Amino acid sequence: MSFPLLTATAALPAIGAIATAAVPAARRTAAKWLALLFSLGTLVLAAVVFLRFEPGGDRYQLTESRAWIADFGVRYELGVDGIGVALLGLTALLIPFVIVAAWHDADPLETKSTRWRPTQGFFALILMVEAMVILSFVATDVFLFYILFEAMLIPMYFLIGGFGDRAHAGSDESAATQRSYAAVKFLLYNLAGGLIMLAAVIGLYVVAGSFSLSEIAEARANGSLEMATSTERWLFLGFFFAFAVKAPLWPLHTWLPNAMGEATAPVAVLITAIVDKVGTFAMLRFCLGLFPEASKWATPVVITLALISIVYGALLAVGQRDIKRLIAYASISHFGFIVLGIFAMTSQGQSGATLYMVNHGISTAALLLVAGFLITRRGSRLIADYGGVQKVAPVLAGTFLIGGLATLSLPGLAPFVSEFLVLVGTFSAYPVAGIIATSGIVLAALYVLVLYQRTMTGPVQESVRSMPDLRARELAVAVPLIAVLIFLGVFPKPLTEVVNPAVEHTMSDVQKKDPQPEVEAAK
Amino acid sequence: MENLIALLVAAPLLGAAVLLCGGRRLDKTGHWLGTALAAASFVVGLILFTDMLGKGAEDRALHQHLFSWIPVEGFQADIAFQLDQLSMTFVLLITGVGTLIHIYSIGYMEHDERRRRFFGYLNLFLAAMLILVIADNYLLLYVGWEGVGLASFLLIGFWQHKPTAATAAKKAFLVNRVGDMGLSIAIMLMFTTFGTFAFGPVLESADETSQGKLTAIGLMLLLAACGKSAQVPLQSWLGDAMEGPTPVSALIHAATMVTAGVYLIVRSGAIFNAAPDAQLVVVIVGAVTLIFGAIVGCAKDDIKKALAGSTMSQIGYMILAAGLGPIGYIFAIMHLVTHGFFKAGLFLGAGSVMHGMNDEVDMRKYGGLRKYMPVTFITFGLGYLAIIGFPGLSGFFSKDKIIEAAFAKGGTEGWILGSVALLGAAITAFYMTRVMLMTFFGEKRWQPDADGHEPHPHESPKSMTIPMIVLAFGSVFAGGFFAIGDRFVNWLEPVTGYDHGHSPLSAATVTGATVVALVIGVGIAWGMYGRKPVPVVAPRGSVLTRAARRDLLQDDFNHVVLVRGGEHLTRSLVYVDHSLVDGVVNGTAASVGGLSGRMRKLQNGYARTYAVSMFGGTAVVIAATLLMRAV
Amino acid sequence: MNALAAATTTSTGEAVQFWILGTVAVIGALSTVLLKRAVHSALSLAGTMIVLAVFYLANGAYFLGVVQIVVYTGAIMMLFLFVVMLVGVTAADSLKETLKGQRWLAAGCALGFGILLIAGIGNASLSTFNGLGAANARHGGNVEGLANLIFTKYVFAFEITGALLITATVGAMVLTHRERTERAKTQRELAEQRVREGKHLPPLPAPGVYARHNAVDIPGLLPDGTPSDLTVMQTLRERGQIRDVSQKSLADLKALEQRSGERLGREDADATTRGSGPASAAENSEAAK
Amino acid sequence: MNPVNYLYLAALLFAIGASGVLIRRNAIVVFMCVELMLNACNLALVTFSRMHGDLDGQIVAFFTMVVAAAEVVVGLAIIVSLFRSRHSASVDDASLMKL
Repeated sequence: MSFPLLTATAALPAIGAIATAAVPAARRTAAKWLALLFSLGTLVLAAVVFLRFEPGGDRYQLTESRAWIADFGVRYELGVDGIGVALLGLTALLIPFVIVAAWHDADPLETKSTRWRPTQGFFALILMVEAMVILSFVATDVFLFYILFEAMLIPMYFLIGGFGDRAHAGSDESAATQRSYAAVKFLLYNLAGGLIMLAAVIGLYVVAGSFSLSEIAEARANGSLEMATSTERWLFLGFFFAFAVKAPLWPLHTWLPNAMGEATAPVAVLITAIVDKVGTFAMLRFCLGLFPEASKWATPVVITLALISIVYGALLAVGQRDIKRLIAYASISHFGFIVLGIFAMTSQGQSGATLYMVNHGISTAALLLVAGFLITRRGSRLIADYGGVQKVAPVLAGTFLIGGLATLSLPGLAPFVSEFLVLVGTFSAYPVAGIIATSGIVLAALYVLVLYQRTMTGPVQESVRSMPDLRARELAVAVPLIAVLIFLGVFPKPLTEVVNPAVEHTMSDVQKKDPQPEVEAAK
Repeated sequence: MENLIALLVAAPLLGAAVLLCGGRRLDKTGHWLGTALAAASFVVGLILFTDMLGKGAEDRALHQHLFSWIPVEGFQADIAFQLDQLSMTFVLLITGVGTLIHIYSIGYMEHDERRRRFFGYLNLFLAAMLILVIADNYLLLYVGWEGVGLASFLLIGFWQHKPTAATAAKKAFLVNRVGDMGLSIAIMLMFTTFGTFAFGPVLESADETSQGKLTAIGLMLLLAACGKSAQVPLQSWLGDAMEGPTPVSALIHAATMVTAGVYLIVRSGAIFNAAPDAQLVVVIVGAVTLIFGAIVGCAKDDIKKALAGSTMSQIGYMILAAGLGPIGYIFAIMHLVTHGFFKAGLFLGAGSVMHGMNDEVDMRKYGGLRKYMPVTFITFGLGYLAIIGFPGLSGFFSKDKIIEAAFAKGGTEGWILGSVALLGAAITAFYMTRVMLMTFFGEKRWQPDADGHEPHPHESPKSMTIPMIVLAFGSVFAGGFFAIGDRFVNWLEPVTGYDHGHSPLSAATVTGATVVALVIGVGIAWGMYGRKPVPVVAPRGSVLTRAARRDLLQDDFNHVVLVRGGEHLTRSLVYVDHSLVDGVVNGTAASVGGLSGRMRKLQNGYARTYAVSMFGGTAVVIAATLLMRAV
Repeated sequence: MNALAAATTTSTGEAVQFWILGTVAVIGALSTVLLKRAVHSALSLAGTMIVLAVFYLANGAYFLGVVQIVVYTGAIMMLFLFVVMLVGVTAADSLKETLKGQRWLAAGCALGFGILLIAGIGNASLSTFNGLGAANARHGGNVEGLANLIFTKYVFAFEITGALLITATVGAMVLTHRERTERAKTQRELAEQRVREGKHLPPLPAPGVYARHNAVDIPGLLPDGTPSDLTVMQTLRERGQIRDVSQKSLADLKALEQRSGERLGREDADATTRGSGPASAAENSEAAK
Repeated sequence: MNPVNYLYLAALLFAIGASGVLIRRNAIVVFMCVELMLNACNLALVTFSRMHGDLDGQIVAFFTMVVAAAEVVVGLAIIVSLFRSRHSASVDDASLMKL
């Protein structure tokens, strides 16, 4: 067996987490640099994976397989397809930025440095999440995936509940209460989803006798595995519920605004840009891959929910008074687009959804991290506490605007490509759904511009008058992200190249063909 | 030669990137760089133009394929350019007028500390606008379409510290987004119908599909055009957009960007030709806006807003012409070009006046300025004559042709449209004369402002007057140049097609009627504003006047229905989310908590109680075992 | 006995023995549960255990029968009695139930459980009896047989049981042993402490004083007629074995003394002497009537 | 008579002992009832031993006795120390497990 590249990519941040946690209490800065170093190392490995991946090759590449729990046929099976590669890259790319952006977030305040080595813990938890997310993107064994899907809740719980936003409006105590409320809500929602999924995982094993994606697919292909329609539907629902909580889809979304509002901006990025992607990714790989018939059966409902998410999320974003909650609701709207693209079951929709996951990750990271810099400066999350920032901190305002424009899918920036693909893909299969979803672009403009107008323009508020502009560290976060957004907006080919074959596989899984254009069909 | 096309876009794009990322060290030289790159783009345009003139009419179109943009199964979007006569016309207009306005801005923005950024935005606008007109597919056009929207947003809100400017910028972007939604739906319809959205294949096979689809595509394109070109019902942003610096109003909101809708309709001519229903809607929109804008223009005292109403109205002419089909396409473009000259000139003149009057915009506080600003007076005056269609000047030729084409539409429609166009011409003459009289004639009416500074009207610097002179030159001669010998028709015919049509009235009759309308309009204006002094405080006016001052209550309607309604909707949704969606979840949590509280009482701490439950449990297990064995 | 044990049905003698002793065993068990005083319960239990020992013998388990008597009835029950003494022999438990529904639940559970067991046994096919004759004979007797098994098959369990017993012994010692953490106070120190605290400088009063009784569990009366618990020894106080002289009987007593004093013109002390004895105050007043 | 009757007796004693555990509050009596239950089990074991003609049942009964002895020693020690500290041998008093 060749060098286990995927294991190494996932193991490196895990080792980094342990190493970071072990740094002595007094060497805070060393811990930060160590964490950054490990995340960059992971990025290098991810790049190697990306380069080694051959778009025209097998469906799953760089596979590894070892026996794990032999009695239940659980194997440690890894492998990446194009979608996995794209999301693996996204995760590895974003984590260094998250770490740099969170550089001072976990410094113990001089007055209350009671907690035991918070800095080390914080960065170790981030690396832990990275390791689990990466492994879940490459796991091709359902059980292995399930374990990771659940396990990543633990570090996330501590990141949300333990390291909240210092810039909370209320007193420290009420901040702590709200924070732990948010963390518990996050945990309970996702655990509930995971529990139902566990039932479905066990059910799948009972029916299929295996946890391996490739074995199940093979068995279905050669007809040795026949699933009763109702069984397939129930199993599908079990899986889908968990992913819909994670994604999050209306009406299972309410944990997200709480969690994102209370967590620090980098942790919020971790939630929405990285961890939640596991949900949508899993819909594509597990729901569609394992239960194609049931997926088709559920499509009308899922599409309806996705449309509600899009419009509802956007409308609620307009009504928010808190910057981070606004972005959270915007994310709900965007997740609606992703789910829409997945379940439209057209090549464009699914390619678009995959690109959307990557692009949404980057654009939300850009917007949220800059918003985080803003919030740290003023110490408030309320939109009403800002005004005229553009005048005192033009670079901050500019990067914020670009992040916002990416969020509203301005052509030329990466999210446009994916959003348009999703819309086209949906429209060609379900025209009415496509048109309703298109109204999302108007609403997106509304909430982004309202946010920008209220915070950045107008007369300079007294409280922001002495606000400093972005510092070198913050620029090092914002500028590369924006550069990636522009690059992928103009030249998304490197991504579409790896995604396209994977989408073809998924399309053949669900045995769907793209609708023919009318004119060609007539010929 | 094709390879030069990308250079058209690259030059201003580079300028935008350098100026916006360059930082403070470019503050001193930034404006020169921006202007130079705009001029470079113009020069490239001229080179391509001369090259094009040297070729036969049929093979003038140039194509450049840069790279495959979004290659996805069954979906091909390329970054590819197409430069034909229609695009060429726009390229020259955009880069030409754009360069002039860059030069003008050097003087106009001299005292603004953020001048570098202003030039960066202007360059960004040029790049986006050029992408819009030279794209070879609808998706790339969409990129430019939104790009100019962005530039417009940035420039309207350039003075962001003014809340009105920030609001106006947001409004412009939002209303445009509604239009953009139309464009993207149109593109999606094209994709499902034709499997592609490149101009070539779509327009060639336009008649192979059903009428219904084409009408839908056409209407969606019209929605897009309405948003961008400020046509009813999406016109409300244009008046507010005057919050931006005047060069912006001249370039974006008069000469170029707002005419993108006309370009879109003319470019998609093949689709509209095959969808008469859509065409009918187009002409109705054009005709309504024509009158709407004119009426608004009559009532405004703000010089820029009066001109904005006029722009709306003139674009109404163009849309009207574009809706007439092959009869009108060429004249729509021709009016667009001449309008680009004289309206830009008028705006620059207005800017010059404001520059000399401490940024005062109320025409009632001007008066008699011709003595103080002779150059401005003359160039503004020439632009005025051009727009009202004074015989021999640019506007005369282009507008006259449109009115003629409207009559040539034939039937009742033709008569109605023609009459509306004529009426519009009369109103145009009225409000433009009003502007002219209130600004340059009569007694001086300015007073010291609140700080006690009395304005000292003076002529603007050379950098501002030279562009005005050039544009005035264009306003005077462009129309005649285009019209004589049907130069413009021959130039564009290979792209848009041309159909002379059969007018029920002879050309001479139409011209006569136009002149009569013109005289009537000027006469009424003279009667109202020339013979007697203009009151400094606006009289209350009739119901129509008051409504027109408020943009015919369109904003009030928007406010009540959309803004208020939206606010209520979002607020109630926030409530629903909190108490209903979240409430269900929290309710479940609370009931589980309550149940646990009850259950907790079973754990009373008495060992004997626990023993009973253990014992009972054992009994149940044994009973179950026995039963299982029994069964 | 060997012959009896080997049979599939028992002899009539064993049947008679079973029915008589079985009844005794059940009565003993019931009394264990139902009698108020712990010491009575213990004695009833001992009775039941002896009956069980007889049953072991009847079943051919000679060794166990003897062990049952020696270890259970002899050692364990005596241990119980010791503890009962420690806690208080005479203290009677109130049989009033304090937990709501506990008694009904307990009775229901026990009844149901018993019925279940009996039903289970009744259903099981337990008709064949091998008897212990062969098994006992194999190694030359019951004790030898058991020894053989204990030291071969069950040797590890046996050893571990030894460890358990040692542990239990040590555990019991640890639990009951109270470490003296400081030097015991001398009499002088105690006296000084009492003076410092300023209470009960003189010796505690004796029980029964002024109360017509001199039994140790009857509190003496203070000059105002109220009983004082301080007069009773600490152990009895802690066990709660102070006999109550209720206010009414005190009043009765007072009235009686007054009447007899009037009639006989005697001193109070005589009346006290006459009324002395183990009888309670109430009996006294009844007798006086 | 069938020796199964011994088993019925054992069941009866067990149930009586169990009800005693549940009803009585005095820890010592509760303990006695536990002993009663253990003895009932022993009786059953001995009877089974006889039925099977096998000494293993008696061995188990023997071990039960030994363990019961150990248990009594520790249990009574606990009761004594509990009584010392709380001046009561009632099991209900030790309801500190309640929140």
